[in-house]
Amino acid sequence: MKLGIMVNEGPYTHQASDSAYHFTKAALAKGHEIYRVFFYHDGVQNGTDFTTPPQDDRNVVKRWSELAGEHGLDLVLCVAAAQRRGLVDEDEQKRHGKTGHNVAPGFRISGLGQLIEAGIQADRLVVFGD
Amino acid sequence: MKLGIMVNEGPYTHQASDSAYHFTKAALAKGHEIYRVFFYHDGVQNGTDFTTPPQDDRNVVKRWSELAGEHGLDLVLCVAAAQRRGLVDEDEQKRHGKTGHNVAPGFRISGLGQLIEAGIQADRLVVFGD
Amino acid sequence: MSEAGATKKFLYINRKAPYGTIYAWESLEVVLIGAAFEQDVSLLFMDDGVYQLVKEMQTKGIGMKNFTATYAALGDYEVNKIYIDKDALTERGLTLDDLQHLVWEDENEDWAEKDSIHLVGRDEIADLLDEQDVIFNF
Amino acid sequence: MSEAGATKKFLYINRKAPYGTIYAWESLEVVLIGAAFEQDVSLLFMDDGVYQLVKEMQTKGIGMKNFTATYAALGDYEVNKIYIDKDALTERGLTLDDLQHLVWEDENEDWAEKDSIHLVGRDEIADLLDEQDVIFNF
Amino acid sequence: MLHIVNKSPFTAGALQSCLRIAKAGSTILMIEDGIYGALDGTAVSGQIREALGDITVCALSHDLEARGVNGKVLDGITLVDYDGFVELVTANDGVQSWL
Amino acid sequence: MLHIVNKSPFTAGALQSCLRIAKAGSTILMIEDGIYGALDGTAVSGQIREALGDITVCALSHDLEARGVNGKVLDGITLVDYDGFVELVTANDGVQSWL
Repeated sequence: MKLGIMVNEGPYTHQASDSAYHFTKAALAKGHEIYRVFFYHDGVQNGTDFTTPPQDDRNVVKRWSELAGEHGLDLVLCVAAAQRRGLVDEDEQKRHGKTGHNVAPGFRISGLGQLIEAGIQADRLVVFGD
Repeated sequence: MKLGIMVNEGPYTHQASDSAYHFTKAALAKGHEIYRVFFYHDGVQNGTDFTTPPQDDRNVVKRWSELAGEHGLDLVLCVAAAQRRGLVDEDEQKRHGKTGHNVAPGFRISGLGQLIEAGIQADRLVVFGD
Repeated sequence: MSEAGATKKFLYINRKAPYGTIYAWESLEVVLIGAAFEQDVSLLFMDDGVYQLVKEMQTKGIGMKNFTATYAALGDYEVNKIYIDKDALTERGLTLDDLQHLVWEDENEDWAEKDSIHLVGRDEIADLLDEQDVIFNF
Repeated sequence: MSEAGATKKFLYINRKAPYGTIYAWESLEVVLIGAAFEQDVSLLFMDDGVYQLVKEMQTKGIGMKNFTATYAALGDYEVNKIYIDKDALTERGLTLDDLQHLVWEDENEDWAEKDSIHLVGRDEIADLLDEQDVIFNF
Repeated sequence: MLHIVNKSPFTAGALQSCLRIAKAGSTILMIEDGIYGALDGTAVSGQIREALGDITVCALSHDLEARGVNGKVLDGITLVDYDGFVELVTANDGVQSWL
Repeated sequence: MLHIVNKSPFTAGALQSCLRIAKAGSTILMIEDGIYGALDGTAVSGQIREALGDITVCALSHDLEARGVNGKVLDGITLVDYDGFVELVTANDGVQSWL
């Protein structure tokens, strides 16, 4: 079955991203297709590669990046939410003259249409949030 | 009177940072001293200068930076919370090999001891959060 | 609705108050973008979500943008099925008169103006959820 | 307590469950750092905060670090006034037996082991809040 | 003591927790979504009206106006602006935020 | 239809909103802090026990274990792991998260 995932909270503060990750991993292991993981609201913070969490804790961002690498997942950060919250890719870095870019490997910034499309294309949409 | 402020949520998602800002501004206008504003949990996101909010909306980060500039406010981002959530100053950029740094003017990264100190030194501590 | 291809029934459920958190506003942004995709769209306001439609908000004092005028434009986007939990209103001491009057123009009836808002109870809400293909939660 | 200079009465109030949000863990980090400042520290667990002290948590399945062993170390940091809302326990079907047994050693009584936990009702909680200089909310 | 409540009483337990603990003579300030607790004709109005005998209840006017409900405030509740918020903090010995 | 509840019933209204709307034959899955709604001997246990007549109630075992309360689950509640969570999503026609 084709599944869409929506993640509405950032890493660490709420468990939403953890739950979404474990759900996604289990779905992939069972042979389901993950059409897209869409990160909205504070969820876009899951895509920042500026995090350096303690060694004895999970690395939420890296874990998503690795899962994307292994399974070719499409991890999309909402552009409007990203602009409000400080997620910047190389294009945005140039346009706004920032000192760097902080979108982690496997994530891309795109529009809300990608969420609607996930709703249309996937057989189920599962929303994780607060 | 000497006031300490604690901000526990990031910009835009919760009103906590807005309320803290308006409270701080009003307190300064009344002649009170703001000993320190300490940003904890997702509150550290208030210090990212990677945000580019829409023109017709307030710029939460810039507003704090400007208030700090005008009044010499001490805006402190908790280092442990910042590491989990992707706030990086120039030192951390070098240490961790990031592409840039995203701590806005007027903010500095420091330890939780700064919060305890605010509790000790200030006459009142006001906590804004979710 | 879409001329070609299957449309899906999309329901946006709003259960949070405006301004205290951004969910109300960012939900509306999804609805506006989604309108271009010509699906069969409904909005449901439950719990504190009913506060989103209260009229005459003055946000100057809190320094935030008042986004609620946008609800009145939904009819122009063919988003005209707006359901409101009547028990949530009652619990909050509100009536329909406290809310914005949202309308749309029916092109099949010579652009007659019709109400977009429908008050619903628990059974109707349960049926509404049941018949959806996709539910977005805010 | 501090030998020189005035100490302040610090109260950390914990009202949230562990793991669903990070507040419990990041609150504990403040308490640990704060212990070095030799203030007069108390902790109060109210509402869902009482869940933080439940014993035998196994976090492997959710892939998170189990931080709750740290509560047992608080006594060594001279954090030994730990108040628990007894009505919150009752509402949740919990008793003291469900919680970690937190103790400290009293150097004034030949290092006798004493209970750190005190069950309190609403009036005692109201008094506890009243006598504080600083309250941290998590 | 000043108690600050920033959550709607219809979706969070913060106001109930606060009312249970607030002593006679203390002050409750409702801000952000907490101001919904200050309104007349709701499921919690009776409880607030009762509390008003012992406790001073204030609500932040800016938050009421933003939500379009400033005309519905219960009699006996004091409206304050951000200046008034600051005054409440300095006038009371302690501050407790019911997050 | 699958209803997902991720909030504690003691501090948020999500479980109550869900129980009000969930139809006979539907399934409720409690995850994260929502699992506190699955426990015996609490102020909401009676309500859940009653709902169990018409509704299938599941709770995520990993979240119960993490919180040390896996031994306190009400009779009649089904424990599922992340695999079971996926199965519930695919087996039900729709998914509603009571955020």
